[in-house]
Amino acid sequence: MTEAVFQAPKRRARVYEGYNTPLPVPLTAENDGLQPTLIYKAEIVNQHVVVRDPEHIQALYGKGYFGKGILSRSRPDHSISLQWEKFGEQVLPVISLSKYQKHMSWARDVLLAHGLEEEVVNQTLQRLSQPIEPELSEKNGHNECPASPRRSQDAVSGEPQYDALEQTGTESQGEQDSDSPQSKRPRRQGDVRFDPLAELYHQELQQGDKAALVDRGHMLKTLPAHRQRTDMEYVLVFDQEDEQKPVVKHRTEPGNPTGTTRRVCRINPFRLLEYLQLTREEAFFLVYGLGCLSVYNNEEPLSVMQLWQMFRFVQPHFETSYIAYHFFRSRGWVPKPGVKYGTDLMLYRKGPPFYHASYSVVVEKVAQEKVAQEKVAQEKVDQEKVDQEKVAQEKVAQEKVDQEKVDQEKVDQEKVAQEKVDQEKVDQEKVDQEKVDQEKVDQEKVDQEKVDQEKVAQEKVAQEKVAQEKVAQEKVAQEKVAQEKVAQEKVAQEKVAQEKVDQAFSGATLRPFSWRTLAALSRITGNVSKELMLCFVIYPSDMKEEQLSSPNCISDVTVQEIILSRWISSQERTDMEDI
Amino acid sequence: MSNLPKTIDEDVIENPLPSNWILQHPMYQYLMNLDVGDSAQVYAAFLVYLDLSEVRNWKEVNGVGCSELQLVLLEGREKEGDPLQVVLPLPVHRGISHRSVRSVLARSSPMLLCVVASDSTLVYQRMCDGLLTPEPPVSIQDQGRRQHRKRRQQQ
Amino acid sequence: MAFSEPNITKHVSKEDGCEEGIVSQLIEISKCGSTPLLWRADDLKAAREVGLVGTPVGSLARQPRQNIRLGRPLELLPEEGRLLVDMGKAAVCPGLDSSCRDPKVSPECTAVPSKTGKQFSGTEYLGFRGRKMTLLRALTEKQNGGTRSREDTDVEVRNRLKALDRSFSFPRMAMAVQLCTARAGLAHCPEERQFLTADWPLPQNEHSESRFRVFRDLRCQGFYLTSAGKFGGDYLVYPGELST
Amino acid sequence: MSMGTRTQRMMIQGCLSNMAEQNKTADVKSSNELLSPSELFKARTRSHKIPGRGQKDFIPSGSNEQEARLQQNLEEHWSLVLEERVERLGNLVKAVWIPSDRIVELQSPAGKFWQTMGFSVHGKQCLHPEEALYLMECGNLQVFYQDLPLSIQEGYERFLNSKTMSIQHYQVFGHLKRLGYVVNRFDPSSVPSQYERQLNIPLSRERSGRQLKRKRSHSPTHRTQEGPTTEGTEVKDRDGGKERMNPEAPPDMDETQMASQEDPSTSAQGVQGRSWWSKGGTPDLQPELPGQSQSSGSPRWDFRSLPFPDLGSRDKHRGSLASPDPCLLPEAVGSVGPCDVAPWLLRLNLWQGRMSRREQDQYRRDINQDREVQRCRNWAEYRKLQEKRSQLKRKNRPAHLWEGPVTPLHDPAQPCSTGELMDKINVLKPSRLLEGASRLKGSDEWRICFNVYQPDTVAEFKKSSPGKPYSRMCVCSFDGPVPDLRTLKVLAFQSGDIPVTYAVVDHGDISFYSFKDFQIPTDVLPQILNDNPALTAGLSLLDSRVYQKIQASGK
Repeated sequence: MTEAVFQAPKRRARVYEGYNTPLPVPLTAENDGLQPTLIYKAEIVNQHVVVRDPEHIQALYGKGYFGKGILSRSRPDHSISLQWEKFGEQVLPVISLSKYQKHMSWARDVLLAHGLEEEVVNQTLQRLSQPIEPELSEKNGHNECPASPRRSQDAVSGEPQYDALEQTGTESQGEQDSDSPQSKRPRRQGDVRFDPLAELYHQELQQGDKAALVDRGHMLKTLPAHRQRTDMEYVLVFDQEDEQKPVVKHRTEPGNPTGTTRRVCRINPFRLLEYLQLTREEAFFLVYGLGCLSVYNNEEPLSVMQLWQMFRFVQPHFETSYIAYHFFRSRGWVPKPGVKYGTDLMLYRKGPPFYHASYSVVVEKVAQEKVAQEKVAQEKVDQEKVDQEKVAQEKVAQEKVDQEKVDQEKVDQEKVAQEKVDQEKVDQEKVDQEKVDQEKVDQEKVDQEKVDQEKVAQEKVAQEKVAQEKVAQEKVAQEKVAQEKVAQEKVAQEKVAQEKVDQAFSGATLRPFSWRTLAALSRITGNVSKELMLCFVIYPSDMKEEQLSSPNCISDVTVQEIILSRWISSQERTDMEDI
Repeated sequence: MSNLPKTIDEDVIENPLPSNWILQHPMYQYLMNLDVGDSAQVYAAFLVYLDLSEVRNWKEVNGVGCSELQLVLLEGREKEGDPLQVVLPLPVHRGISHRSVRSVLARSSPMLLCVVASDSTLVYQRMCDGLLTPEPPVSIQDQGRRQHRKRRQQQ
Repeated sequence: MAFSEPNITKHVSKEDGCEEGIVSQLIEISKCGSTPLLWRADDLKAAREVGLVGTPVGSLARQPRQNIRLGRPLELLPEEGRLLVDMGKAAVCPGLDSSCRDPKVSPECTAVPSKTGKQFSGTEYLGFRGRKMTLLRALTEKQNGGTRSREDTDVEVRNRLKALDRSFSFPRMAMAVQLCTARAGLAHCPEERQFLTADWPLPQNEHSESRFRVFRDLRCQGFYLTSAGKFGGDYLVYPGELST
Repeated sequence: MSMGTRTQRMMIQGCLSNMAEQNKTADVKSSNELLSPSELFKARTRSHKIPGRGQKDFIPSGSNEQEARLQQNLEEHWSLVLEERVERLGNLVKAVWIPSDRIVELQSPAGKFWQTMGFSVHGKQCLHPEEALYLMECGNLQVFYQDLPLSIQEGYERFLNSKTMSIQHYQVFGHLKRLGYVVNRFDPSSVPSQYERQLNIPLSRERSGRQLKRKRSHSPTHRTQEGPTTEGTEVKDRDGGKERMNPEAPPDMDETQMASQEDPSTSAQGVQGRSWWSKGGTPDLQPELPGQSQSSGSPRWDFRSLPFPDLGSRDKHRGSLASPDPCLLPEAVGSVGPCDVAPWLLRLNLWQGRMSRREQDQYRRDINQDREVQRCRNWAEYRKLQEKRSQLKRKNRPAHLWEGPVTPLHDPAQPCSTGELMDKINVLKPSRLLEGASRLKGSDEWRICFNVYQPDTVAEFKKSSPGKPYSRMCVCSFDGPVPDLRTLKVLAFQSGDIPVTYAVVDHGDISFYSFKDFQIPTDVLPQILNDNPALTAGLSLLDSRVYQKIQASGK
């Protein structure tokens, strides 16, 4: 058998979240017509699709793993600091003074950009930078959340999350979002920093009921409506004199913020909220495939067509990469961008938290086999012929019918006339009896009318006959012309088809492929224990630009998957290569 | 709590969001006003800026317009006192000519090339003028250990 | 002292003689199709001395049925061949494709049977001597050994020695025969000389030209290079001499 | 050294009486490729061991120790490379090169190699040039041309040309031969035509069954369930039969199928393509005819129509099933007794997932608690309510998505099951490699060159009935183009049910790649996911077991 065998996806050793639903749309039973459906909102920011609403972000990422947090490695879970400490009854992020000052200068720039006077700006900032007392912040803020044991642990270990470029930079075998030390731990959930829903179930967390974490999406629905997103973010800022001291010192005394180091609670003057950025393929799939996303451009929602055209304009070969994306989504897989591994897509079963990516996919575009097209064309021509003949026959039949109708009408008219006459006769008799004097005159009139009617009817019939013949002749002529045209077209098509036969399925359109690139891809893919898949998007040869201008064209496209693998001719040889 | 009768879905749709901070961010404004035609590249540069400055906590990160290449470059220090590094942010669909790479390398070598995918995934690559000897492969470093393990397995 | 076939030297013309100094060092690149190959062990070493590694592609004489280590011929990258020729260190001998002439048997070739004949008789002699030596050694050992039944064994061994002297015949089928790897040296085949070219005969295009330039540049910097197709690159670059 | 002296030296070396002098010249230059008798004699008894290679250094350290090791390595290398082939005359088969026919004709009886190489013409034993060259390199064959023995070099030069085969082809041939594979030329006419394939007439030679246990090595086929041998074919036939029988053969049903049967509304099975849970871990083994795509993909089994006892049900555990109606059974079977289901129940996963209260709340949302529903007095009213609700939703759906010429494939306001949703968005058809392949014309650029048989089949190998090759080789160059889809189709079709491997030669270094047809399975958990979390949990467990199974079968 020459077919590649499906290799079971590799489960991650530790999974800290439950599998939710595969896609961010309501499914039966879950939402049985009780609530209005949630249409997520995204907007175009500089040709990219960005989701800003935190709930939408959580839903889109949590159900199907769409998008990436612009400040995170994958899951949108950025927080301003790794270090959180108790402040009064709250736990607040700790940031350095320089960071605070940086944010302050941004705020300043923003205010200045709004055309405010320097002095006004200074006053505003002055007010904004006032230290906050614990009670005050509690009253106004929404960071109130008793520390979960987990979080205080973090505060103790305070492990640096990002070691410069080590994680993404010179790249090793890291997975998109799973290899950072942070994501290896379950702490994201139930933690306000990462999860705005934490306050709802931190108690359960303490009880150790991890199963409760399973359905984030559901939690979303029960989120209190009063929760605001415009609230202030409070941060603990190092005092100037403490700035220089080694950070380690703070970590050793997490429970004693009032010790040698002093932190001041302030409002974060420029808050960076985590946004979710979708690939265009993801965005279009959510819009077109699932109907659950509205993409706004300058406050205007875009139609499916507008979005398609915009993406096609902005991104080369968007239709091809979208087709590949849609294909794998429609088979239940989660495709994510494959830039890291030099390919177009990585395919995950269920989602990155559960399984390692199974396939690294290279998308290619080819024109369909022309021979088949030729056949189709031939069939079309044949069909047309048949149709024409049918039409012709029908016409003839119609004409016959028409003729018969005409005849019938004539007969009918005569009959009617006769009946009329009869009726009239009867009437006349009545009238005769009543108005004898009028009789003769009436009779003449009636006779005259009768004659006139007959004449008119006959003329009409004659005219119609002539007209019909004419029409019939013209039709015949037209058919002849049409047939000739068809014949000519057929010849032309055959020629084209013949020419195209040799190009069928040939070539690589999207990238210059060489054995070297394939070898490199195969090696990279093999080194991270994935399989290399070539995904050929096959367009019918006669697909025209105007068809491509609508996403409906994808139903005419077929997709060929090929697994490329390296064969090792002998075991000893690999041993040698290992060394 | 979960049996709260009220659902928020309507609110979610209707609640106006605070305005997009990206568009207000001074660095974004600054980069957009540089004389660089490729706005996709400018946006990519901003994402890289955020990553370096906010996530990786680089110091003195700044944008530099490079009009002859129609590119925005970023400069910054990994840590205070480290040498200035040049980062070339590149949207994934944009190609780059050898000439441009040379021109950037002339400013600083090694430089960082940062490929930006359309979902803001960043992949950094270090580029050097000339040859850079790679780190010894792991297989060599711990070969002794591995062979030892092998032997133990055979026993 | 036997120059049994002095006529061979006749074929080395005066002209050739003038170039002797260069010619003797010339590496002979033999082409099989468009693939440059080195056959003579000397040429392999000479190429290595200028830092060109190549890839051995033939079965190893000592143990032919394995792939771990291969032997002659050594396949050169086109760049390696071209660099050798450009350096004036090599000349190219075009392969005998079917389109080429089928060369007449050169006088050199006729020498081969007689040489193998000599090889044969030489081996025979060595075989004989070897056997005799063994017996003699046995004899002396025994003589030195003990006194017991010395007479008997002595006589026996002596008889065998005598028989050996009389009638030694090395079985022909047990004879060792050399299967030459390289065609006998350049000098023996003067007719071929005229086909040697100083130019690199492979067609050049932009790609191969840039490959060559990169190759030459790196080699000149002292790096050792091998082909890196399976890794997806053009060359593997080694910082120093490879330990094969 | 001048040429003259070199020539002289050669002659001197050929001379028995000048052995002493030979040593002297050898010092000067060691290009003594024609061995002296003493060397020949010595070579008879030389070791056949290859010195092992030491550990590679990563970077030159400049240390003396490293230098010395390197030097020693090189010397060892040269001594190996320099060695000449010396064979006993008795072990050599003599042959003659016949350029006009491009064959080598044996002059003395063939050796062991005859089992896997060579062919007979008019009662003469002949070898193809590549076979002869390989045997020459192995020291088994001495080929004469014009009464003179050919050196290996001359062999390369004469045997490898555009009319026979390129050196790249020979390198691949030699590489595989040295590893012990049986390699012979591929003859396109030996592959059954499409017509023959459709008739599905087993080739007579494939019937000569050899039940071999083959070691599974890394190979283009080792992951597939069938090997090239007859054993493989038989497996296939059996499996094919099994699949046909499956619907009425309860024991063959997998747990997963049973489990998913619990919800008759599951439509996951209706999704195009393959679903791994629906096959019970058996990869698709049905040979596919070109042009006949499986993509129309009607589900193999429709669970709704399977009148099957629901063994997975937890409520009613029946001990046994009544005997089937005799009229449903073949005559020969007669009557069948009641079936004890206990062993089958053991094979089912009846694990009941535990639910937290939250989950229970979430999933057991009772329709009856809906106030509007409560107000309904009968089904008609309930349905009217439902209709009203969905209309309301339809009215409320965003105009920019629903009022253009193109509308979304799915309306989230009309919830449906996962399977139904997948069906809706499943608008792209998969293509198979052999689709339309028969109509494509082959090209000269891409040809299959060799049939390759596994090394461990050598003992049983018969040239007259070689059986199914393990793989077929297409030789190409690293500098050449990559096969495009068209080429993949043409060669896959040409090779029939034998995988094609592409041997890519990079200046003497060979890598092998295979491009295999594939269809990613559809990964949709059945709808029950949303109805019954307990079952879902059970299913995902099952799921992983199915995987293990697939994996095990692939090993």
